[in-house]
Amino acid sequence: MTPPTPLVPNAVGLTKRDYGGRPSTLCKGCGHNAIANQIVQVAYELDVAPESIIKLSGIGCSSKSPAYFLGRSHGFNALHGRMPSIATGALTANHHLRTIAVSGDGDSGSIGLGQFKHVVRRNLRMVYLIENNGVYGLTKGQFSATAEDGLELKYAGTNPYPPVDLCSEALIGGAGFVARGFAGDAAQLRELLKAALAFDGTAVLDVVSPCVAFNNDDASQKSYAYGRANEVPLEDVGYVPPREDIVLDDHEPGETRVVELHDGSRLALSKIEEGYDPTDRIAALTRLQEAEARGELVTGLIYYDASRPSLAQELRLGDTALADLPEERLRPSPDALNRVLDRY
Amino acid sequence: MTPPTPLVPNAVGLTKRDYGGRPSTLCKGCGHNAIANQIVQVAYELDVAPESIIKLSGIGCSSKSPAYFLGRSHGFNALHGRMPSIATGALTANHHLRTIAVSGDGDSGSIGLGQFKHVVRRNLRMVYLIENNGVYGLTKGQFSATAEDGLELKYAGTNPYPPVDLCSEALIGGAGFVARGFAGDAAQLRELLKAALAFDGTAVLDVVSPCVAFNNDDASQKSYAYGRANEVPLEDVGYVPPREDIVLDDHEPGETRVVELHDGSRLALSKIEEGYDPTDRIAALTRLQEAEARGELVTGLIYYDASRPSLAQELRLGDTALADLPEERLRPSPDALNRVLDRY
Amino acid sequence: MPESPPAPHGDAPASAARVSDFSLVVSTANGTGSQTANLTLLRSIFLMGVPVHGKNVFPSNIQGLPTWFHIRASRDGWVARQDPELLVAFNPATLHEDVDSLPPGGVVIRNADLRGAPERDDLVTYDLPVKELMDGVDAAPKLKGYLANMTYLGAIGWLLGLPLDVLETALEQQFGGRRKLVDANLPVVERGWRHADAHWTKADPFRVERMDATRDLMLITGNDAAALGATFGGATFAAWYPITPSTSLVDALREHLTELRTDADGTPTWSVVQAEDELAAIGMVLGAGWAGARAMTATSGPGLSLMAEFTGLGYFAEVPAVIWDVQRVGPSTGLPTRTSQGDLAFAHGLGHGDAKHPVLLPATVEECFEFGWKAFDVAEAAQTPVFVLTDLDLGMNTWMAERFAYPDTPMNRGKVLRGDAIPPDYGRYHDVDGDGIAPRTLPGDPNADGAYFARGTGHDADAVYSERPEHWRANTERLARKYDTIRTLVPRPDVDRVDGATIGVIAYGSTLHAIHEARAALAADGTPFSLLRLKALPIDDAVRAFVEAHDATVVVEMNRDGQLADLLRADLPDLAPKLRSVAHLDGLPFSAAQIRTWLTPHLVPAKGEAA
Amino acid sequence: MPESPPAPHGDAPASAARVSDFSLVVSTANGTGSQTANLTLLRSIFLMGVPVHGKNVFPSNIQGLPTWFHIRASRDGWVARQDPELLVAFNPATLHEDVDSLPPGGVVIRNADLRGAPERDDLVTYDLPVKELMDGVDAAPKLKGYLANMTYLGAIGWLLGLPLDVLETALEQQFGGRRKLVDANLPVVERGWRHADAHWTKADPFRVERMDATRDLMLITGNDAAALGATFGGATFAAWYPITPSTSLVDALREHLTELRTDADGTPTWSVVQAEDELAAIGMVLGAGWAGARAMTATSGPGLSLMAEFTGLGYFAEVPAVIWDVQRVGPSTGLPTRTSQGDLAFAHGLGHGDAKHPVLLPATVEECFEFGWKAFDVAEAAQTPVFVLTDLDLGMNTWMAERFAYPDTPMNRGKVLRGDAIPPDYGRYHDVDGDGIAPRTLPGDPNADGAYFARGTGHDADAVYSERPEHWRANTERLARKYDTIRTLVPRPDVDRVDGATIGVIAYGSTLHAIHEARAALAADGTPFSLLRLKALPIDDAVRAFVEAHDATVVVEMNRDGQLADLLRADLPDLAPKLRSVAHLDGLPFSAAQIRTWLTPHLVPAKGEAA
Ligand SMILES: Cc1ncc(C[n+]2csc(CCOP(=O)(O)OP(=O)(O)O)c2C)c(N)n1
Ligand SMILES: Cc1ncc(C[n+]2csc(CCOP(=O)(O)OP(=O)(O)O)c2C)c(N)n1
Ligand code: SF4
Ligand code: SF4
Ligand SMILES: [Mg+2]
Ligand SMILES: [Mg+2]
Repeated sequence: MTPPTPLVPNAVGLTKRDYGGRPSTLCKGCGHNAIANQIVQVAYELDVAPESIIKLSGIGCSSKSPAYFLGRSHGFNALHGRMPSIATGALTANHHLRTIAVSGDGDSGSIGLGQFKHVVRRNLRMVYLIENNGVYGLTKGQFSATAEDGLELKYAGTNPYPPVDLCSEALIGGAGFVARGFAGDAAQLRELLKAALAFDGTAVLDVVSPCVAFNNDDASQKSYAYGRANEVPLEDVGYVPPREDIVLDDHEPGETRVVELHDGSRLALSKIEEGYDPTDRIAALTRLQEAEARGELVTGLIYYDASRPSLAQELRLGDTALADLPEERLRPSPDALNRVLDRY
Repeated sequence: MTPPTPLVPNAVGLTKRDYGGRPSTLCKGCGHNAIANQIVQVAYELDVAPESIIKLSGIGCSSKSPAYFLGRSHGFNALHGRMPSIATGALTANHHLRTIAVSGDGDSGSIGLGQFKHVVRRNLRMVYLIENNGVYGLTKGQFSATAEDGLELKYAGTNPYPPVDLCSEALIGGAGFVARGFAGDAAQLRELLKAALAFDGTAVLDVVSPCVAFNNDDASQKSYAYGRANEVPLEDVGYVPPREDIVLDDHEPGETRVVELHDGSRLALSKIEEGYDPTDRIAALTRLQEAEARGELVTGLIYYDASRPSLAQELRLGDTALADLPEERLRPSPDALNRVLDRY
Repeated sequence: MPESPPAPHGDAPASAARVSDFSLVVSTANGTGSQTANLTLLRSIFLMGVPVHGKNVFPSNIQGLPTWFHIRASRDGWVARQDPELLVAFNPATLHEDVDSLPPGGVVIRNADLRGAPERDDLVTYDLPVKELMDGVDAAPKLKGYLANMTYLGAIGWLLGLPLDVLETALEQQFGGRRKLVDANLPVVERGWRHADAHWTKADPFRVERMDATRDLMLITGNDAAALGATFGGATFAAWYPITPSTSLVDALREHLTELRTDADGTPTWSVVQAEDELAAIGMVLGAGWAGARAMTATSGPGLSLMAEFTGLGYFAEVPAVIWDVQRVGPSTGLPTRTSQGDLAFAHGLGHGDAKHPVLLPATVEECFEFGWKAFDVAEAAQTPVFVLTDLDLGMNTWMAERFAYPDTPMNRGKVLRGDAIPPDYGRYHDVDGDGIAPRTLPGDPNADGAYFARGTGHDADAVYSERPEHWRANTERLARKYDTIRTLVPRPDVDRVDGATIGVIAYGSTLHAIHEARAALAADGTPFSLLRLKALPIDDAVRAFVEAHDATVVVEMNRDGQLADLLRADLPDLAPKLRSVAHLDGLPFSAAQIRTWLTPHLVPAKGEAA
Repeated sequence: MPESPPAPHGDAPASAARVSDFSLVVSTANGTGSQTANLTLLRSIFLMGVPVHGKNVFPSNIQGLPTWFHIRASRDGWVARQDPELLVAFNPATLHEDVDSLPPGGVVIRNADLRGAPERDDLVTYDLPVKELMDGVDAAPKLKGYLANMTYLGAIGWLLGLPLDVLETALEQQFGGRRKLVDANLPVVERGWRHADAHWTKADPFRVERMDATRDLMLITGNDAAALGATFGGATFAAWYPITPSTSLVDALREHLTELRTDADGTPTWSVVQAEDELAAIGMVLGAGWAGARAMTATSGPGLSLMAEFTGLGYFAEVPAVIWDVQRVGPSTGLPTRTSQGDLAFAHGLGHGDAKHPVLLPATVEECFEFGWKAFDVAEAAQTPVFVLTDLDLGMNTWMAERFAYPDTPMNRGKVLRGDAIPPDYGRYHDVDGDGIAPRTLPGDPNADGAYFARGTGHDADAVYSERPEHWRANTERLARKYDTIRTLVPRPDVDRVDGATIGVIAYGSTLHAIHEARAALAADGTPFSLLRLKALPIDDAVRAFVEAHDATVVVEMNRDGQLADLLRADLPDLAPKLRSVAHLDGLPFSAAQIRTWLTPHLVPAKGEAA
């Protein structure tokens, strides 16, 4: 099946433009924009009815991005780190809604780690997409919990703590769908997004999405030391130089590809090989741990298990969404009241 | 070395009674009491100076227990789920203090999961002891996040979610000391406590500690269904029948022992075999996952790695605790002020 | 089968008889299961047609600490806390102070197995040999401790003149009709009764006599009533985190929903989710409210604090939500099992920035029911979080109540546009009616014209992010307008003016009961006052009129700082000099005697009478 | 090396000359790095001895959205926001509205590469061909966008009469003396300057002339001043979570601590921990405060909301802590990059139950420094969390300041007992002095007699858990006593009474500057008023005396609901009718013109003058 061309209406009669949102206010070259574009593309290709989808997010540059896709879908830009609870309520009130939730590594790994873990545990049906850049973009470049141990950034200094690996966290936490993508690998990202949207439970999609504003400049990477007393780079924090999008060219499953980021640092992405069995939980965990030990990031569908019931199933939600119940079904009868009161 | 007898002063001149606290107000037979007793014993045996230790806790029956040991030590009974942050501040202000922190499974696994994970990540030097009973004891028996999937309790109903395994969480989170004990296995618990106290980092000690009040009664276990409309047991929620302490007799490393709890339910504890290598992270993780799949709980020292610097080392704290710095070292001189102001 | 009940004694000293008018306390330890006996006693008095009320003063612990159950029987219908005159002394730890605290002429029913009660000549003491009585009881050993409480139930029944068949009926009701349970307990009750009958000589004036003052009344807790009200309010979603004293509200909600809102095929038309903490609980409620469900949570002080950020979001993104705060004593963890009205100001202004929330203030279990459904109407009509502030006393204690009135208005779902009704130029925050409340749309609506991105950030009338000063001002001024609209949506105060009274009292919530009682006594003493009972914030003009109409108005409340008094002074600055504050908090419900003491200095004889 | 600077033009129309008295705005997009140019311009005017102030009005985003930098030069020393008359138009997105907003006679310096500015005859327009000017610049391509800002710096320097050597000195100061950086930027500045000199004809009245009004003054932001103050207050521990506009306070704190509080061997005598969120940040601060360190955090609205539960614990367990709230616009996420005074009431009463916290209210950068150290003294003396409420305007903008005065009192570490001074019968909450503040001990003290278990639950004077009503009351009444003691510990208000003025104004914080300016003008118009500037809550008697002394007192503040007015009405109920509220909030700092408009209806001519 070949995907439709953008200006041609898809099966629900919408062109690709109908899946767009407001103009992005993120930095040029920010990985988050690339991801938003792929969401638009995937929604268009999948013939998604915009009104059947909701967009949710926390707070951060990443969490702004739902404003920039699916403008015909409802959405809720919630609080920092607390999107999962909004999701839980919204999707229990209306379990027919499909959800694309966008969060950041600070949003889900730092302030929101608890809610992230608990929503995974409940297996709420949603695509839980983390746009992971290792920093707090919107507050100007502090380390988030996913930053590597020992990473040096010109503004934030040296990160003393080991990174929170959100894929391992999801796995240990009981997620049935755990995948990692890279903002620059559009083809893989689309595949993962499609699979995630089809999953009946929490589909965790950790997407490495470089921040172009708050990574080091290559020239200054090693020379920077914290504080006014030392050298400062030519550009100040208020200047974001023009950047190109990072685009990863096709690489084969099983291959490891090293990407050079804007700051000259390198990222080793190892694409999961064909024939990898994503249904073996312990193997998946081992694979993540081993890659971490080698300083690599595994990309692809890392774990898949559709056997756990979703929260809506656990709660035995019926055909009519709770939010759509009419008054007759919401307010019991006067008789019912009398029957109950007779007991007191 | 044979331990001193309780009434004989130890090396710091204290008898065992000097390590006691106020009378316990927990239920008779509660596992938390057994753990408190072992803390008293260990502190006495280790010749701990009470003033060198602090006791910290969150909120819950478990978190009350520091009132019942080491009455000559300072302590802070903090907020529900937020003890780790109090610990981080206190032990940065005075990094010479040693810490026994007591939490519950609700305290650390539900509301406090985020703080738990983050303190482990920072590797703050403390014994982080979780008195794990799978329920919220103090609020009368709801499931906590560590309750098994499918567990039925007469008051709380059936638990629909998979358990949070705090040992796996600690391991994935970067803890260098991960152990599990059982409140009824005093000998093992003492060994683990001693090792934990000696560890220079966050020593996570997950101790299974049955709640005698809010587990099922064997007679009613299967018959109970939620709600007034159905059968209710003879005793109401306000009645806690007298219980005996559960004591596990000696079992050999490598053995699996099944303990019958007050409610007639069974717990399979497999004690880690001699010769197990606790320094292999991936093996430890695999071991935990496999045991979980078999419905067993591994006890013993599961993982040990002393190589990560503690938070105090990361922060390069000096000889004098921050809290003990005299005014001369706290307030820079008038000259220093002038020098700085000259720059503006 | 129990034998036919023996007749109660009939030889109380007639002279000083205290008929159906006394206060009694049962002193036990927590975890001993005395609650069933206590509630059965309460229910027995109720079955005698005598107005009665019970207050459980219990510790924040599960087993072993002192707990006191107060029962007040009052032929006049007063239900406020009153210092007890009769004591059932079953707790060795508090035996001394319990006995010491009795007034002369008081009565002790003592577990004879306890040692060392103080000797007081001015009390009447009855001994109950509990161990001995339990010796012959045929029950599992671990249940004996629990059953032992039935001995005092029987004995005090004898003492007060409660017929055994009344005790039996009460037991049956207490056990929801399950005869097996009655059969296990009743023999022990009878043992107590018979022991008293055989060994005691009635030497005190306290007794119950049949009346007809409780016909058609119920016995129910405020939390249960609130849950039932919410159920009839169409609650479809609740998220919560356990915390005393709000837990039983959600427990009851689940029960009522299970019974009343399950489809024939077993499908629930509701969900209750136990969240991982209160931040998540209120987040879930807002998510559900945004999606169109009637959503609620219940919490208490610490949980309220944790809900601050999300409540501010609810205010600003304009999402309906109902938050029950069953108040306990704060600040901080405070006294989790004691009552207070300490959260009023904090809840009202919860969240940073200029946030103001409606607060409903039920005073009775009837109002817990009523506000249980009304709160949803206010929340959806105003599209905003609504607090209902009750307290441990009202929420967890057992009160007499009229049968609850079925909701007299259909649900007010507020301004919701659906499908074709959504105009092509729809914008979320367009104040089309000028009342500050803009029509909303719901996610999942097939008409995509209604789509908008809800947010806590500054926005224009189309919900689009905006930092423009004029957008901020327009939006917050509309919110202020909405706040004025809310004044007309919330329950109006109850005003009871007294001719000749120059002093007014304003109060709210569960203190009402002590105030009513004190008021009757003070009026009888020639110092009447008018009473305005506030049922909600924000206030309406009735409050202004009330304060204007009196020389001085005293605001009575159960917190340290006089929070309502402060709020009223801010709202009615021109009248502030006329507002006085009476504020106290120690964890115990007010008694009428306390109210009298506190109010007396403020009162003046009614006009026209001599000073 | 730059050539010797050319002389500035000298041919401005002398008639309407506006010498060293104008407002200018630079309109750019975020992320273009214009901040350096703007601050250098500000500094140049300062170096000319002319009073100057800059306000950055920036978006909550990193790149591409509009940002406006306001610079006001005022020979009279006024620093409040003023509608700009000169515009540097570098942002195509806002070109239209920027130009439209200028008053007649205004000036536009326009990036000539931008298309389609509205034509207005009543403005003077100068074109700057930026692309052309940058063509010959030798710099890495990615730096060119940044350097382009230097062109307008040079050109406007020419226009205002700022000599090139002054610009150079300013650049050098801006770059902290790093010549390499100056050398990279200066040539571009010169290009701008020379272009203007060659192609422009001065046709507007605005210029800067040397004065001597800034000698010995500094330029500094409030956040930096606060951080420096905290450093001299002996801050040893800070925990925080990034949030605008408080982040730069902690950044500066780390810098100052690194420089001033590192031992010779490189060991820091401090720690700053980035927490995982604000709940953890305040928890860490309380942990450190309990252990005896001077501990602080800085946050803004959403973080404040998240600190509610822990602040209540700090109040009740009596733990010193300093919390800077650099206010932004709320409710909710609101406008993260705009200024407000909206958190006053919420911070003051943060936490459920009856909690009340001292709040310090700096109005100037000097006070940010002063309260930076004093806040610790108050917190440790009173053993309680202390808020310092500043705002984005004060915190992030660049202000002139007198050199900060070294602390004039030794540190007040409060009542701390150590070692042998701890009596054997020590109890944590024994109010030995009657001021409500009990001596504390610190963990790690070798004398175990001082050990206690701190808690947020009810406790007796020995910190032992207690549910007894009398313990609760004794403890909370002591806390109320302590609150009265705190009135004497916090900074007193500044009172400036004017003879003949019957109207008083009460204000606090950064609105002071606009009020001062408006006040001078209003006094000149014959409507003077007295001014009380509140520096802290709780208030002391000076406020009462001030309100009593005037016929009416207007409370001016930057929030929607008039929060201080409400607090004062509650605190001074008998005077409430005399208190009026002027409250506005739209995210922008007040201008003197706004204050005049708002105050005028309240003012009356000074006594003795004709009405
Ligand atoms: C409670 C709260 N604390 C702090 C902030 C400030 N804040 C806004 S975004 C952000 C970090 C976002 O980081 P991340 O989630 O990684 O998103 P990114 O910007 O990197 O995409 C922070 C700390 C906030 N909005 N709310
Ligand atoms: C913020 C907050 N929410 C809820 C509570 C009520 N609460 C007290 S203890 C507790 C649960 C304790 O469970 P756990 O940590 O497992 O301890 P246990 O009693 O089982 O030992 C809860 C929910 C509280 N004190 N604070
Ligand atoms: S600051 Fe970083 S994360 Fe934010 S928009 Fe720019 S590049 Fe993206
Ligand atoms: S309720 Fe459970 S956890 Fe609490 S003290 Fe009793 S047995 Fe222990
Ligand atoms: Mg990020
Ligand atoms: Mg537990």
